[in-house]
Amino acid sequence: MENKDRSLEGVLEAILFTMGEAVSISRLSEALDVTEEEICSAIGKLSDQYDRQHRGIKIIELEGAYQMCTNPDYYEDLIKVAKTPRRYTLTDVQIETLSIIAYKQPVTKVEIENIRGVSSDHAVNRLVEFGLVKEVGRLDAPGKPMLFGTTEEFLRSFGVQSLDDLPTVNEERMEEFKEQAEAEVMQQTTLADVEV
Amino acid sequence: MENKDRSLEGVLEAILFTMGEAVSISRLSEALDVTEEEICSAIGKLSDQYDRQHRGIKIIELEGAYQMCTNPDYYEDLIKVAKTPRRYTLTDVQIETLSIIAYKQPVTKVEIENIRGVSSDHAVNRLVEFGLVKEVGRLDAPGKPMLFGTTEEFLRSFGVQSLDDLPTVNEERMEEFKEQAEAEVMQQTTLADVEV
Amino acid sequence: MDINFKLDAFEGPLDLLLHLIEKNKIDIYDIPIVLITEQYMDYVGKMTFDDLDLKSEFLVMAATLFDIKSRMLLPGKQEDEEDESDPREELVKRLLEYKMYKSISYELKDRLIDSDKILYREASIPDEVEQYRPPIDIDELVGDMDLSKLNSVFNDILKRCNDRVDPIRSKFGRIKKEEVSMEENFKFVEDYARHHKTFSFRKLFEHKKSKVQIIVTFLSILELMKTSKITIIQEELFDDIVVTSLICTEA
Repeated sequence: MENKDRSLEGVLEAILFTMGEAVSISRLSEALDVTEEEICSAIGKLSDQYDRQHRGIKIIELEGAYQMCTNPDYYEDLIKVAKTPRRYTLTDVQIETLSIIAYKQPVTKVEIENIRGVSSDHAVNRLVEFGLVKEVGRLDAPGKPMLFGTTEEFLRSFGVQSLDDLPTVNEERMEEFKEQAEAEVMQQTTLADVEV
Repeated sequence: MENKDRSLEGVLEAILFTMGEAVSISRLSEALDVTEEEICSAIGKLSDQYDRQHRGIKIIELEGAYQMCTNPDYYEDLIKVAKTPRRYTLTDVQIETLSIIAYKQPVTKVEIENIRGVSSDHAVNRLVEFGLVKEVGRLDAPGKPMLFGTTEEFLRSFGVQSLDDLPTVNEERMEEFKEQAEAEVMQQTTLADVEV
Repeated sequence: MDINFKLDAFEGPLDLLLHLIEKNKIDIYDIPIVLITEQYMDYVGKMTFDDLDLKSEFLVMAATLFDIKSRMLLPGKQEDEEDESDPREELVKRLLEYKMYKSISYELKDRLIDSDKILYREASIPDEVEQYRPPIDIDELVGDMDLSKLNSVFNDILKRCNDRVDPIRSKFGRIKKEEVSMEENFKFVEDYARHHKTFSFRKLFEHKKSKVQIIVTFLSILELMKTSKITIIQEELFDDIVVTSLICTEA
């Protein structure tokens, strides 16, 4: 590796370019006999360099894996030559269902249904077809219902680096809402007592 | 195109990256509405930059077309990732074949086959490839079949000083088997007499 | 009421309720249940349902609303049970949760649009890499094999090899079709008798190994005895049978 003509950055660039798909940090670390920290640091340097130089390529992180892709800034010019791989169009219902799965995973269809208030069977099935959602196991409960979770394709399609990268602020806010709601509900109850 | 955050080099890089195949200069010129000279000059700059920075990727020209490919300097490292390192161990068939060669050497493929009862051609060839077995001569018989024996590498890896160190096969027991078998044939014959 | 609103655009009862809350600028924590129930029923009444399941889900929510309404109208209940919470609480929780996922889904939708501008590439593994064969590591290859294991493997093979010639064991599971013709064999024995005045029964089997062949030959001998072409003598049990031919043409 410590050849003057070669660098870890170059190696990683060559690998990510060649492989096309997302390559996990652990696989890179193992194959190249370099610590995961060194891999991450080299990828960081490479990424910074790409940004600084307004390169046509960039590296995205997907749940402990790296993948090389085009810089979205060049999209307009890019589609003049390359075809847009229009993967799928998602309906509002599907995106709604997907966001529940993303946050609640692993989750059963019944749980999704309880949150949405309507049957979500069809939406879940379509999401599985699109490769955005997959069966991740079975719940240890009567009937052994299937548990669903999101896929790497989901992370890629939604530009989410990791599940932790999902808009967590909202969830925290949600907790606040709940506490707030409860407090207010208590207050309301008292008021209601008075009113009624 | 003349955005400070974007450059012709970046566009070309993005296009060549995602297309994979070679893209003709004329097509690039037409799609991007830029002269062919400008395309070539931008590709030249990009190429030089790749070379100078010992990048993992490079651009090659093929009859008026450009293609992005992996820098061969990194093939060695690429192999480590692309070729998932498989742990090789001897298969049961190979071990069996090896034991026959070790004990019966020098031995022909036909003899090995007779002992194992199945064709051992492939196994013998693999053992030769592995350097555990080698051709040690030809049998003075029709067709001059090759004779195989074990190599020094075999002795070394099995921790054997010399072939005499090989544990002796229980030839006596083998003889017993044979006699037993013959006795049984006779008995069968007698039984047959009685039955008929 | 906004009649022009796309009535069927609601994904479900929660979606409709959220719409009503927003439309009326109601505090979600203090839903005027009478008003909302009224408006809800109004909407549901105007909706057309292709999907009966969906309709029933809207109706289940209607029942929930009526239940809450009636519970809120019952005075004095809260006094008996101090900890009894607001009948609306459960609904508020569900609405809040649903609202959160709905807002997240908008955010995800934006992300989807953004990431649609990113293109990827297919793997392109160079031939040199594709065709590469790893060098052989003999020690790894040999693994935990050692001489004694190799020896036992060899002994097993020899044993197996023997089993193949063992008449009893080889019969198990291995049925070999043998071309034994009774007629041919009979002719052979008869012919033999024509050319040999006396001969050993055992000698007849010199080149016949299989059980079937032995039986067939024995049957031939019996047949020749029956037709008085030969006589046999056996001195002792298990002794060789001496055959004397009565049809021998040779001196």
